[in-house]
Amino acid sequence: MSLLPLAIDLVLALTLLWLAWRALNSPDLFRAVVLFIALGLVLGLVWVRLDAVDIALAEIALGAGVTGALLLAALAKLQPAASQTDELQTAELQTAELQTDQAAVMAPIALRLFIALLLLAFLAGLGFAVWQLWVPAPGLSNLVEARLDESGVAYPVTAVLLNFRGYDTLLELAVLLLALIGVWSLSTAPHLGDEEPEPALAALSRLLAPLMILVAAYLVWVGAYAPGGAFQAGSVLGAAGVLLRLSGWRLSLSATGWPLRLVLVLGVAVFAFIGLAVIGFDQPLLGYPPGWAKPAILAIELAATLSIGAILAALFIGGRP
Amino acid sequence: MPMLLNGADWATALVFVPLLAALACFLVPRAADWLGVLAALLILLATLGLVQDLLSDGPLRVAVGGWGAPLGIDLWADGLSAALLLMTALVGLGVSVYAPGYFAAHPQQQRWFWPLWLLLWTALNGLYLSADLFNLYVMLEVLGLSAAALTALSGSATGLNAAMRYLLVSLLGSAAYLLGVALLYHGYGTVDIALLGQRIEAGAVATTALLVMAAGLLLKTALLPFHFWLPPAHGSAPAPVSALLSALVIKASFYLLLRLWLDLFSGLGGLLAALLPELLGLLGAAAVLWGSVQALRQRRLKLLIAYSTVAQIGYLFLGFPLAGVQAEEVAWRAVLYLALAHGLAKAAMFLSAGNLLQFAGHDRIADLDRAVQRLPLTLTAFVLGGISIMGLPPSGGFVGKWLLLESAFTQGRWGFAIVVLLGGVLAAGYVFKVVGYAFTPTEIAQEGEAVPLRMQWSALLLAFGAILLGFSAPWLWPLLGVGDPFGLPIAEVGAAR
Amino acid sequence: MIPAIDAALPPNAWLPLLVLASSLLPGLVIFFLAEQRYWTRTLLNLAGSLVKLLLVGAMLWGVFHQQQYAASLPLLPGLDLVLRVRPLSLLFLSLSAGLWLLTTLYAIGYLEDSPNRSRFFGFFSLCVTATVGVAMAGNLLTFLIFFELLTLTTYPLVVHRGTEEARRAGQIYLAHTVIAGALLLAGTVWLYTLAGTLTFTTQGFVADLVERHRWSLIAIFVLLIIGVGVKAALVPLQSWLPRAMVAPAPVSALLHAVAVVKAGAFGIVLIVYDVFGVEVAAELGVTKPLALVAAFTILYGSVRALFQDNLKRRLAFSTVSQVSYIVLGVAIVGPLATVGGLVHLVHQGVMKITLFFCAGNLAETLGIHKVSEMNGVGRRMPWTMLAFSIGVFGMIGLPPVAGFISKWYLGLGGLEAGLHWPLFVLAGSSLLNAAYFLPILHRAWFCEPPEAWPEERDFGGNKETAWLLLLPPLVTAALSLLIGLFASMPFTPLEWARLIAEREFYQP
Amino acid sequence: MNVASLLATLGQWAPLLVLVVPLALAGLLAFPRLVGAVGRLAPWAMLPALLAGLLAPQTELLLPELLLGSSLMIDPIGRPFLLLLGLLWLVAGWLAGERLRRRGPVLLFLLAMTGSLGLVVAGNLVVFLLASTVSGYALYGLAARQSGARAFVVLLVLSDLLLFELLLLLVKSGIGLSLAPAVAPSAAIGGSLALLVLSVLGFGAKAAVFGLHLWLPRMLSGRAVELLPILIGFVLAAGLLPWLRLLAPGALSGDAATLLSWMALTSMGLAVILGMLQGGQQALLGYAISALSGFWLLLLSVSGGELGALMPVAETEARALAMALALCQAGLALAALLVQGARRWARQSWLDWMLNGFAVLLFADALLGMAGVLAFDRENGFMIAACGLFGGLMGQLLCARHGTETLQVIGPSRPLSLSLLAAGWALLMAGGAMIAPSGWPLAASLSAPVSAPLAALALIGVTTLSALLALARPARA
Amino acid sequence: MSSVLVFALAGLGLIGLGLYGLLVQRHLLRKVLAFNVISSGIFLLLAGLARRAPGAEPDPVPQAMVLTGIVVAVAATALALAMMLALRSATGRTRLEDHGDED
Repeated sequence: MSLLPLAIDLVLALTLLWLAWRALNSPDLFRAVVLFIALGLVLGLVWVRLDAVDIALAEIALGAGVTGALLLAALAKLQPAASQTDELQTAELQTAELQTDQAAVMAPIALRLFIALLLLAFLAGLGFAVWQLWVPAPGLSNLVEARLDESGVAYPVTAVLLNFRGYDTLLELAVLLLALIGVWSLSTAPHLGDEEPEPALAALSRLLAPLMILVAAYLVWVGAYAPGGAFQAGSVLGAAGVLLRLSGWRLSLSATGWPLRLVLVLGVAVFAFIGLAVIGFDQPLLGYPPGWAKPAILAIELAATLSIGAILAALFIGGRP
Repeated sequence: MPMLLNGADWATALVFVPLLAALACFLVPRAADWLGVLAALLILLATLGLVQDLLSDGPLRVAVGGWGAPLGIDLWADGLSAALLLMTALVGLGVSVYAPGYFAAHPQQQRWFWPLWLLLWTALNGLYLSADLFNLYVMLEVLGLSAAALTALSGSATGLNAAMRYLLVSLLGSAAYLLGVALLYHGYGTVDIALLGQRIEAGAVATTALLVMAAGLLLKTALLPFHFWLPPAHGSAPAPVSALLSALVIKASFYLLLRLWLDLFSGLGGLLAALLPELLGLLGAAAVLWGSVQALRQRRLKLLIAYSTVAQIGYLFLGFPLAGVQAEEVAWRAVLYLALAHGLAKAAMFLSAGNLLQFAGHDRIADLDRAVQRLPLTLTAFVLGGISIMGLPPSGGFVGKWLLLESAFTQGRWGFAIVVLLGGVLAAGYVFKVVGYAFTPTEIAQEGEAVPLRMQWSALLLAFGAILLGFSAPWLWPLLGVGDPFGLPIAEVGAAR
Repeated sequence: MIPAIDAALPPNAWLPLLVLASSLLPGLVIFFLAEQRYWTRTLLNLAGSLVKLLLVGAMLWGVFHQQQYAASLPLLPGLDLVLRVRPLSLLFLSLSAGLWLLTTLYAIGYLEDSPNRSRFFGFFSLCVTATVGVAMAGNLLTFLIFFELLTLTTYPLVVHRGTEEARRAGQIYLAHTVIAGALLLAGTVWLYTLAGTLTFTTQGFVADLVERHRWSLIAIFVLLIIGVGVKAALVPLQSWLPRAMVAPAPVSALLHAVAVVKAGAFGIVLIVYDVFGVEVAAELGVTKPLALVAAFTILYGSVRALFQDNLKRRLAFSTVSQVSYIVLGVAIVGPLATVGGLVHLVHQGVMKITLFFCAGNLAETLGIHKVSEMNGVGRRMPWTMLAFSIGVFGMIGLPPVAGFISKWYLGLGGLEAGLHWPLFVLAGSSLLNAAYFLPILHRAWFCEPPEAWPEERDFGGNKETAWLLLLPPLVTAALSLLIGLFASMPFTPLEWARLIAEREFYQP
Repeated sequence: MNVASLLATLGQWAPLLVLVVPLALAGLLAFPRLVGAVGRLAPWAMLPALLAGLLAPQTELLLPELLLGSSLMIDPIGRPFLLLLGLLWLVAGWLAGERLRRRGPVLLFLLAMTGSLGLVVAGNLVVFLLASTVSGYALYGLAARQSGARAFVVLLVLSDLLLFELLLLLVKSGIGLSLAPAVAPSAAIGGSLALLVLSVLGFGAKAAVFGLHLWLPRMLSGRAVELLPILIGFVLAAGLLPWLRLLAPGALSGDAATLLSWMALTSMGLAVILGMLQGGQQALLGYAISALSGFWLLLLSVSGGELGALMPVAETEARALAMALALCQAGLALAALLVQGARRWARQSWLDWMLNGFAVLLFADALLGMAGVLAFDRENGFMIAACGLFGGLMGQLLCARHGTETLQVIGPSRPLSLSLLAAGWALLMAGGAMIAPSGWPLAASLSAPVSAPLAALALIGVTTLSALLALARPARA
Repeated sequence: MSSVLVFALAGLGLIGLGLYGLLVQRHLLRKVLAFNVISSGIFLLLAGLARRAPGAEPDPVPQAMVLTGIVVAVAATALALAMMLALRSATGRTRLEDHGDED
């Protein structure tokens, strides 16, 4: 067993840990966020290394991409927000805000040591448990293999995701919608200035947007045979939405009413209706009738992609329209 | 009509009705009010259907998608989950009837309350029915997020601060739970509780998983050391929301811990399986005493009720040491009774606190100016709820306290018996402190604004529910026995129905 | 409200429930009546009390002819809410039903134009429902449930005035009764775990447990007696009673003459006779300390009453000592002492309620609260003072009035049990009673009245006071005179107590 | 025929009627308009008692449901007392006059009357206790404003308590409470020391035997004239009658008897000595009564002796009857003296002192009769001492009553002659006691029933004359 | 097979670091970052061990779970950030005010 792959793995693991440590403890917030995005990317590599291509895609698109975007947007809102809301406050208060930010970042030394010790003990326990689990075990892979053809898709992960454990996915979509509702309940969308965006961004977005939409459509289709699927496609679509938003494009006022909400709700609604409709054909809940599995899954995936894209874009914008 | 629908359909309805209602309320906010109430009624009907089905032909196992246990996700409904579902349905109906009245005064909150609350309800019903660990994780996540969002609904500084802390705590809790699920999956190859129950055996993996999951769930159930987030969250949330949080949300994570303990870990044996229940019992006892003393000290009504929740949660954990050794049924049924009674009573108390807040504009206990005479229904609801919290007869709380004492005395655990009694006395202390001030006038008479009858009656009906629970043994007792939830973990595999 | 009772109950089972409902339903309806609906409220109250009186009369007649009245509602598997009417429960039932009617009349007159009357009468009816429930309890669990309900329903009555002082009195009342309730619950559950049943049986149901669980049985007895003793105002636990005098007169009349205090004494009777059985209790050696506590309470209450200037506080302390006569009668092992204790339960109720009614009249009509203000009141309110005097003679234990009969049987019971000290206790307390009651009479009848009474309210014409306020005390005074004079008639309390002792406690 | 049967049933229910009539009158007081009429009728409420005393047959009426099972009776001992009480209440009613117009006093008057009559017709001790409390507290009500009232009420409470204990002990020891002569518990009471002490102290408080007598002199010296006969009636009926019933003559024996007799002798002696020192007329009579109670107790205790024990039952009844008659005569005489003495001392006319003299003679004769009835042999030292002492008191009484009167007529008052006269009288009394038992017919006959009506005539005469004199000379205060 | 162990242990390391960061850091944004690090660590552990399955494809079920987990993490982060911003605009602080029960 050659040493090379082990070495690569070790290097990857160490960079992971180092990036995490730096991200969490760097004094400047912006650098912390950027390091976090880098961590996401390296993690994507690790997933590829572990042959979990699907997860890699999701990790990069969602973990690094969308989360990164959200963090940066939040950071942007934090800095100017400080100046915007309290113009009345004098300058030193702002500096005071920054200084206290640094000084108080760390709890007292003794407490931190104690927590560190506690965590070490906890990790040792976990490590021992993981050590026990090191023995090779097939888990449910061959069971999935055996029932794959009944599931209506060729690729096992999508089969698990949308058929065997479709109930989880339904709820997952609900979580996304819930997060959006939570965000909208907390604040209204910041009023975008209608000054013209720089020409380069406008041109780039006009070029990239259709490409992204195409990639999203392809991802949805390929999900049945290879890594891909609704979530990855959705995140790409979301990214397209973010790009358009940044380049100053806005939905017309009438569209921000119930139509937008319908799109947002579409994914969950379609999945739920199909799940319930099959009961009519005396199938168990979410059990697609034998012939119908493939088209049903496809329909669900399409609807899900659309609503995930819309939700991610809305999440990035922040407040309710 | 019920003849047509069998148990599986009721279970499906229980999860999908609130989900679809949530979507509808999100789509058409103007119609949210009556949609919400309609959904609440349907859910109650579904719960009763399920209960009737369980009573007639035993526990229900539904294979979602028809794939069966190891591969697909199963729904499992037995006495334990049916009882909690019934409580959720009743409290949910009460709060849904109360909410339109309350949010009439806060229109912008009303628009977001309904979708969040119905999603919370979906998560609750899904959690009580699910028999799959990862599915439970997703339910927990939905629950945590919606509860945090609801807490932040009031938009006040303290509300947001509390909601933030609550969100972080619940995220950490579910992350720990997920870690436990990962360990169990890779240790024993399945995430279905029934299968796990058979495959699990004492070892490092099982012990670590138990510890991690227990820590996560204790964090979300706010047992004593981890209770710091509960009082500000429940205290500063809008009244219907704090009622939901106290009565339902913390019960979900407790139910999960109970389910894991009963079906997976109680049979393990070994040092930890003996030590953990004792530890939980001690923490529970400390919670009862510390929570009650804190509640006595409070000067604001909602914080008092929140600390009372911390105390009552302590009662639930007393069940572990008392039932630990011989896995005796009485202690667990006591805990169930206490949980149900607390749910109904605490919801009634928070709703009446909401009424008082809306009436007087403040909830300082000392300045309840002759509230008994000006808000008789609300005070009656508060007192009836208080009676159940104190465990005075004829309430459900009394039956729970009686069974707990019975199991304590049969096993000779004097310490726990004394704690239970002392808890009851302290509870009487703080409930009647409030009632005492409700009788006396303040120096300057305060005029109050009218509180719609709908709000007062919903609080009162919930309180009556807590009292009638005391008389409900003839049909509740057999229900608790369905599927022998408290027996040793030998549930049968995959016999889908 | 009672889902599990099957409709096909024998008629005898409906009577106890109807007795309960006869005060529960009016109470609940009155809660929702508006304040100015005077006549509906009065009608409801009187109808409820009359119906209850008739039902109790019917049951008296039935039980006398060996009828069985029982209704049960399953509460827990193996433990039901049992209402069983036995001669013992009828004794307490007839007392509370009768005096409730009179106290309602009195309360209507007393609270003529005061606020919150619907709330008052609502809780008033609930309080009587709880008392009736305590009387008809068939097992210790039912007794516990109604006992706690009694605490809950009497608290709002004590705090009715809404003053700060009333609130504090309410807090103290609750502190005592809730802690006692907790101890009672502990004792009951512990007993249930040992005995497996809680149903009241004639010679008690713990006889076979004695040799194995001797010390736990003693501990259970102590717990139960303390739990019940607070309401029976035994010495260390009686400080709530005088402070609860802040309540309006009809409340202190009903509470201290009938509902709360008697429920406590009735509880002790049940515990000693129907839970432990008097022989077992004697064998455990717990009756002697109980008798000593009762004796000490008798003397302590009387001595404290000597120094109270406030009339109602003096009567309250007198109640503390008088209730312990019942406990003394129960603690002395013997049929005659039992008869004495049981019959005093009724006699003290009737006599004490007369005194409280008169005290209420004095307070309401002339604004007199202190004994020192009572000079020459006999001339201004002759009929009230006549009733008061009859009540006082009863309290001292002079022959024509009922108190003599119970002291007679208590003394005889003490002698029959070979003890001489109860005689000295009774003699001592009679002396003390005379010492703190006779000066009141002397002051009322033979001293010159002051020029003006503190707050005189005239009730038109030369009427002494409102007839609603005057009638009840006169009726109860006449009643205490009659049940004293004709004590041996068939349906008097004495005969009924003899019947109970012979049927229930001393099977051959 | 039906008249006879009516009379028979009337006779049967007589004892109840005696009590019911005054109670019914008291009941009528509830109606304000009738108060005046009832006030005037009140003195005559004792009429049924008088008739019952004279005509009613000896009956025992059992009332099982009244107060733990009670019974009323008219027996030979009770009959003279009924007459005595009837007369006393009649006189009291007359003397009260205007004071019986307000509702309070009339009610108390009638209650006291019922109580005292109840004492006589009581068939068992429970009814007796009831009657004694009712009469005692009613009397206290009537005399509340007088100086001795407070002491009286304290003693009342104490004596009721002691009687209560006595009754309990009697029931406990199985003796039963009936006072009917045949089954009276005299033997048993003699037996146990506790019962004896309780009965002596219990009834002694009401009989104002020395040591418990403080209230009587002060009560008698009060201004209300009508109280005097009532007090005498109360003392005799509540104090001395029960002793007679419980300690039937000849019942006591052994060391209990000697102890009791010594105690009675000392108390009587002290009463006489203190009586001598009394200034006031009424106070002196108070002590006379106290001495009489002592004398009465002495007779009962001494009469026992070995001789008594063998006495056949019929014999004891006859002697009890004779004793009762003598006591009533003494009572009447004392009442006459009291009523007579109540008026100003100075306005005594010769008619008054003649009447006084006659009353004193009557009293002395009654005492001799009592002593004679018991026919003691001469060696009995107690008897001599008793008679001597009592004689002395009588002498004092004579001098106090009319000695000064005669001296005023003869010349300036000289105390020496007074004491000589008293000593002479004492010797006369002592000699009489010695010779009487030897069957001196006069003593025996004097105590015969015939002398009672004589005393009644004297009393009625005295009261009518004094009322006339009082009316005739209202001017001179 | 060893790569599975390496990455599993790396996952544990991430969890440890994240937990330490969450407990120690007071700024809310940093806490959210720490939370994301923890979830990534757990996913690494969950899907990493999936690779133990012999044959070409790793066990698909944990992968599906991780996918769901990632989406949930994103949703949670979005909500947390929005709440932080709302708290900031309401109180001007980005730190949790841990006063006790203010009365």
